[in-house]
Amino acid sequence: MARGGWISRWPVLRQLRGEDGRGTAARSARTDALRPRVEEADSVARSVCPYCAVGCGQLVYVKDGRVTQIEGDPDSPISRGRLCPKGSASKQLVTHPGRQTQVLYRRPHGTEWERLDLETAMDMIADRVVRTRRETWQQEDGGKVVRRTLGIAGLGGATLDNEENYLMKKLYTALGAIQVENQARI
Amino acid sequence: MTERMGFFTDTSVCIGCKACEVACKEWNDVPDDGFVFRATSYDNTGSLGANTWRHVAFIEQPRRTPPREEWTGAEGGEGQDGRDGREGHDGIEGWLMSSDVCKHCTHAACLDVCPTGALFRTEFDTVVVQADVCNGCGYCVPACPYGVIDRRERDGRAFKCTMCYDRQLGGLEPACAKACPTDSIQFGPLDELRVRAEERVERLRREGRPEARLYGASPDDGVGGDGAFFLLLDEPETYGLPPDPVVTTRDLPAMWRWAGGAALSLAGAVTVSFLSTRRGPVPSPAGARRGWWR
Amino acid sequence: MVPEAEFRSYYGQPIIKSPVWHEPHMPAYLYLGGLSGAASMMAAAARISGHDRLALTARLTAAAGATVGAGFLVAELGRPERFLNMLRVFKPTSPMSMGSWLLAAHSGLTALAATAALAPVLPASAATAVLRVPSVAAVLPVAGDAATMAAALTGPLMSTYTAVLLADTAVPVWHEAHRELPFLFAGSALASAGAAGMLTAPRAEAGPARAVAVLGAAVETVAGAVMERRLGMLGEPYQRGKAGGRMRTARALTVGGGLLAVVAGRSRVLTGLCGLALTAGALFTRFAVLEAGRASAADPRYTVVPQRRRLDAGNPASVPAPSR
Amino acid sequence: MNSDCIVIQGSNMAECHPVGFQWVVEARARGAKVFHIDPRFTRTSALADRYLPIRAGSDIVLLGALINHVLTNELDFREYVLAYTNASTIVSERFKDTEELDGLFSGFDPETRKYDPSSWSYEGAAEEAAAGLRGEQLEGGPRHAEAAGPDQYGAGGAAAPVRPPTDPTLRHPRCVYRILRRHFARYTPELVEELCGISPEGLAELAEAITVNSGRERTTAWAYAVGWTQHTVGAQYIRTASILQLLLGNMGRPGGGILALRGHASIQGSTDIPTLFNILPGYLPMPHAYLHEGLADYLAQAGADTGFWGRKRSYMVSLLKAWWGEAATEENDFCFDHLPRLTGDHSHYTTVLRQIDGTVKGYFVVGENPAVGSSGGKTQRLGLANLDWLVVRDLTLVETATFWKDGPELATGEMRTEDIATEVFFLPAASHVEKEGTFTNTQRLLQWRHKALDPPGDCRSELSFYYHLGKRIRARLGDDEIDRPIRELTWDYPEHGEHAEPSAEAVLREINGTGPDGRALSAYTELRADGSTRCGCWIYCGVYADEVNQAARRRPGREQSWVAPEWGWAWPANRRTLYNRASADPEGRPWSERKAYVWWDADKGEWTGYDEPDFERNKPPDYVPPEGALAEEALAGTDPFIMQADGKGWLFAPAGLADGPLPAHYEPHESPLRNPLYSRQANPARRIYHSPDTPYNPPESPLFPYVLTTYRLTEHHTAGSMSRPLAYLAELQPELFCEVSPLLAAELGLVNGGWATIVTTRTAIEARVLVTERVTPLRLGGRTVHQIGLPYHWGWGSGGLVTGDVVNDLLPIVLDPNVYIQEGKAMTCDLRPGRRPTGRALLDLIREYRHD
Repeated sequence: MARGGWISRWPVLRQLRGEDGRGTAARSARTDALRPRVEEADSVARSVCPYCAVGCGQLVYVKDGRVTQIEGDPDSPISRGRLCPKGSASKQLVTHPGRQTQVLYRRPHGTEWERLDLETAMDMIADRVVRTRRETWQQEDGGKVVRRTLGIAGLGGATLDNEENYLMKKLYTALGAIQVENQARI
Repeated sequence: MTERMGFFTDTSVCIGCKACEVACKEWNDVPDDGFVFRATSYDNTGSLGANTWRHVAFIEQPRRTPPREEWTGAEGGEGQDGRDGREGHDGIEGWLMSSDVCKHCTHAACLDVCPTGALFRTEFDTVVVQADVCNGCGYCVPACPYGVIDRRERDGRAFKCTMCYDRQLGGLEPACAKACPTDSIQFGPLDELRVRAEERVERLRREGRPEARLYGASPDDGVGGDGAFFLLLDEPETYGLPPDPVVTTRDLPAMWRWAGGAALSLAGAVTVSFLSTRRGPVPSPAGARRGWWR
Repeated sequence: MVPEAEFRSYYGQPIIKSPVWHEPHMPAYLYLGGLSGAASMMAAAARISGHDRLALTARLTAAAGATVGAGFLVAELGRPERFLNMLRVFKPTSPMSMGSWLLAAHSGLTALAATAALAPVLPASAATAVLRVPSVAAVLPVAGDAATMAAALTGPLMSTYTAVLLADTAVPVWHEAHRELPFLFAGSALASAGAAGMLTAPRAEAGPARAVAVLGAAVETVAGAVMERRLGMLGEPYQRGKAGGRMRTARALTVGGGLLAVVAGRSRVLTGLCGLALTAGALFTRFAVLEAGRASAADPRYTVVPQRRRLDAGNPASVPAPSR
Repeated sequence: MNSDCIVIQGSNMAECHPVGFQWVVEARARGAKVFHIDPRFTRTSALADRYLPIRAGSDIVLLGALINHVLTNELDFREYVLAYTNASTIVSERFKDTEELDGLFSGFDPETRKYDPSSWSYEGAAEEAAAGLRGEQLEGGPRHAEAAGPDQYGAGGAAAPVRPPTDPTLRHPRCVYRILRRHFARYTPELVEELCGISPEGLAELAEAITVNSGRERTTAWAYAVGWTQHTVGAQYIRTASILQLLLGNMGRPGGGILALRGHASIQGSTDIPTLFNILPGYLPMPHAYLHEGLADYLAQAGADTGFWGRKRSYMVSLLKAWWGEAATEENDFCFDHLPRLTGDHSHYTTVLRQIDGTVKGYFVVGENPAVGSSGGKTQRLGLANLDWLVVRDLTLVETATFWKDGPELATGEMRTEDIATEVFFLPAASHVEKEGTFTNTQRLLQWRHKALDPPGDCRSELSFYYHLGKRIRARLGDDEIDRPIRELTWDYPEHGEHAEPSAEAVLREINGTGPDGRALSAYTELRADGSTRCGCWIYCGVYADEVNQAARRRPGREQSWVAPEWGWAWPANRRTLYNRASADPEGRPWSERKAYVWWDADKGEWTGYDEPDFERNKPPDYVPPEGALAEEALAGTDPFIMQADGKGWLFAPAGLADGPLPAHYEPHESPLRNPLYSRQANPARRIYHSPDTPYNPPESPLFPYVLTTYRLTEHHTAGSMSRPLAYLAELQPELFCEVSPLLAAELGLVNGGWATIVTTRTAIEARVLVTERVTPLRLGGRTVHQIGLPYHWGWGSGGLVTGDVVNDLLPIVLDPNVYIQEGKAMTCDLRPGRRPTGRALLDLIREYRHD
């Protein structure tokens, strides 16, 4: 394939040299250099689709700290590399512009969101948990020891990891918060 | 040229999930096609175009009475309660889904008419647009007998399926075929696919689906056969496909002949006009300077 | 026209894509290309026959038509800055590629011819200095005449290749009309050029131009009529709706202009009217053809029914083995 | 995949589990017959051999008729039924059936509207208690099906006897087999036609297919999803299928079983390791204030002592040790008293009402969106608006976080932003590629996800959030008594990365459990009751065997048998098919070569096969338990259902269910029809709420003549926060629509592509109209019943590129008494052309429809 200056690449000349005007002669330098972008990935993580419960395998390609492609993992005996439309849209799920990356705070009766840094937010939440727990602590109910609070409740989605659910249940239970529920019920 | 690669889309196992549409867009960074509720069954992208390189068609077949034996759920009991419950309404006989795509014709009109060489035939015998070359003349758009390629508004260039040319260069199968959950979209050497398709169609017919037929598989058709062909369960036009497409450049020589004739006529007409009015008015002053051939 | 029942489609959606070309760009280019082509032919004939005033205006018309037409063509591109890519490949299978090379040659020739003709009367300025370099000044007239003669070869093709440009598509009413379209355009081009000649040349030399106009009008009218009859059902788009209206207007103007040309005689007013009518007629024809193309592409019936008939008649389309 | 016949009912598998559906397509290619039974002709129906339209909420009638067909024609797999089920077991004479009590079983208390199950027990047995895994494994269904156990069963007693009196001849009038025959006798083809709208021909074809494709040589599989669970009799739907599949001998065998197709990546995991009020990890019940004074008390009542559940003390003690470590000792009951106590129903909807009455002050909502995702959305939003503080963690600004800013109640004037005192924290979450951890899929398979990159900005994983929140809380504690459970909690995990992310593997290892030597355990049988072992979730014990993350195993499928045991890790003990002992005959031989799966190798003296045997590896088929044996020793070599007290598959459930030992057809809470079977219109034990904000549509109301069902589309996910912001998905289904039949459209003057308003007593919403023959008007008892379908993916926010009205706002809050799942699949509604009114006018419209 002709390289070098645009003159020598000029398809008309290449046609005169006998190349096909509808084939090789028409190729641009960019076309000649084309490769699948997954080849340039810095890393590939083996993951699992976050949508339904079939548990299809995913390959997550990362380049320069950005997800460049997510596609099916052919090794998975469950999905054999295939994905449904949602699974196929996973890259957009993690990169779409509508995704929030900042902590937001709405004060009581407030009409707008305010920015808040993560550490402050965490401290404020911890303060509220401790305060509410103390204020609503219930030692007994009808003479029976219950050692709990009905003042704090939690609702979890079913896209959380087992490890996450475990820490949640462990912490809530230790706090005495029993109104812990999950999408599984909904 | 290496082995010719192609798509075989077996619509008899398509579940209309549209994974092909999404996987294609994710890989090729194709923009969305707008958010329009079309009320055409579950199809909201309408047709192939610059922003939709895979398109899933949904055809709801009303039952024709008497129920055709071969169709799923059409026989016996269901036909019964179908009629009972629907008070004359025939109800649903079947729901066809089909993932359409560029046909990568053997004789590709878009490629033939492209004046810049932006469209070219790859070593896989597929037809691809080079976005860095296309100048948006728009000629390929009306040239395609399938209405596949289109010019993208604002961008100004023409786009269509590349059969993931870049992926093929890396030995990967196209995104749509890889994602397809039921293997309705199969990718591979065209010859193998054609054999597989023949077997599949035979089997379906044996199982009582006489309406099963291949579309675009024959090298003898008007485009010399499609690089992406289909197994359909109804007439092509019900899927929005031309029943007997032909590459427009087949008639190009004839066109040039007629155009040549017209050109000569034009020349003749002018000559005649001048001859007929040769004996014109008094010679103009310029008349003194006679033509050099005198 | 087949009954609805026979015809099936996907939610009535078109099967092929409508031409994306805009108005007025494309029709204007079709008109100007034709005008330029016929005009260059006229220029040559006039030059030969000694109608030098007519030759001059025809040269200028040809050059102007080619230049402005090219402008419209570039403006039509989705990426105008890439118009040079038109000369990237030489592609016999692409009328637009052929047309681009043709246009390049034709516009070059007509420009040279026009420059040569204008050189004597151009005001002296830095820009035109080169024309007064003795050596240049010496060969310019000859070169101009040579260019004119050469343009007489490119001209007729300029006027008719655009018909192939349209016909070489999947648009039913264009592709199926590939016999008559060239004559329709040729006639229309003659009429336009004749009209231009009548309007610009002095009465004394306008005779041939008038004849050209009359012949053109006749050819255009006849070709159009024949085309619509032969297309049968596919003729509908040329007769109905927006396109039909334009087609009828074009025909009226052309026929009227043609007749006027015959009787106009020495009347400046009538000649003027006639020239305008023919010009308008030629323009309307191009707009009508484009619109008819759009209409036929938008209705799947015009794509499906002929193909269906072909299949039902048992003779499906086929093509000779790969030309690659 | 190995099935010879697949019945998909209450599931739209092709649309909701497309990639899983590939196996159905393959089975079909191999000749399996596929049925789809659904109110709508869906993309699943399109690929099925046979589609049967059914009225939403009538499935028990159809399944009951199939059972009746099997029993009356004696088509059951008798050898299997006799050996592996409790068909021959004789039931207490105190048991009375619905057929005798007109829709009630014995033991119903009209006051509390609850059952006392004691009279359902086996002959000569004392009352049953709620065993952790009772029925669950069997049903493969919602893993919390025993959820309501502790507060449902009243004072429990000893477990079911391991060897209750039986009559192998099945002649005894009170043996389960006879009870079944009597009970289902009224479920006839005529009834099916009248209630389901399925013709006798359709039923006959189905019955023929499933019986022909069951037995030694063949197996039939049933697949269901929330089309079965979201009913006031949801658990009983699955029970009915279980009974049928047991009779046909399709449980524990390849290509058989009942597949629960679950909708979320780790919905299975979130019930195994529950964020549910009534259970602890591994389905151990949460202690109940009135039932469980101490650990001994708790263990005595927490279910059977025989079968593997008999090891419950070691499971519980190991959990307590995992949580409270050194602080947990024999003396202090291993900190059993650190556990808070239940006093009743603390489930989702009850909690919401507690928000409205002000009991609940603070609320964590993580990766969930109740403001649009739960039934009666308005109630949810009223609850949120009455909180002191709310923490929402998600990828986008979900409606639950923004209700105060743009909720529908603002438009109607029922709320004003300025009046809402709720303090809202929105914390952005890390996506599935920005954290590591395990999902448990619908087949109980744990798969480890490797982290691809760090989360952007303030985004963090829930793991990180709860870990660091816990640390902050511990830092704020005093030294008084009530803080002890947190103070003594084991809460130190290795941190890594700039965000001090806790190690998910360390947490998984804790879940797996460690032995006295501190090394990871490899099987739950290694758990000890003396506190020498620690285990965060006994059923997951083994996932970290040999100190290796077994869930991260990824040996390519093509390099393994079709069971693929080396891909991920399935609980329990990496067994892929539960109770697979049943795939061999009583002598331990495969029922047939074709269906060989797990069998007894006499030479080696162990069970072997393609899968991990779900049985003690060396217990021979002829093992007979000694008297008084406990736990698994009490089960014979022919008892496959090892979690059951008697090792049998329960055709009749002597305990474990809140609404009866057998399924009976009750109409949905909101139905256009009268229940012709009993004077009991709906499930007598169903859970109903009397809240002014969510009234109910009266049954048979002319105001609400149409059956409404809700569902998902392939192109979207739940309430849409993971799909509506994505251009590539939003464009595929851009607007909320309702599916109606041409007949109904013509009646009401609805135009395809136009607008319609759907009304219930809760609210009215608008949707575009999709007129389609796929929705079948049914002829029921001489009248035509129209069904209307609504996908529920839309909401006003979540950063959605497409938005729409909230379908769940239409739904009533009425629950299944076993699992507290709302009835979301069969309601009534009215339908009118045109868009809904806005603002006050909307409230006026609803007032017209409210019957009070």
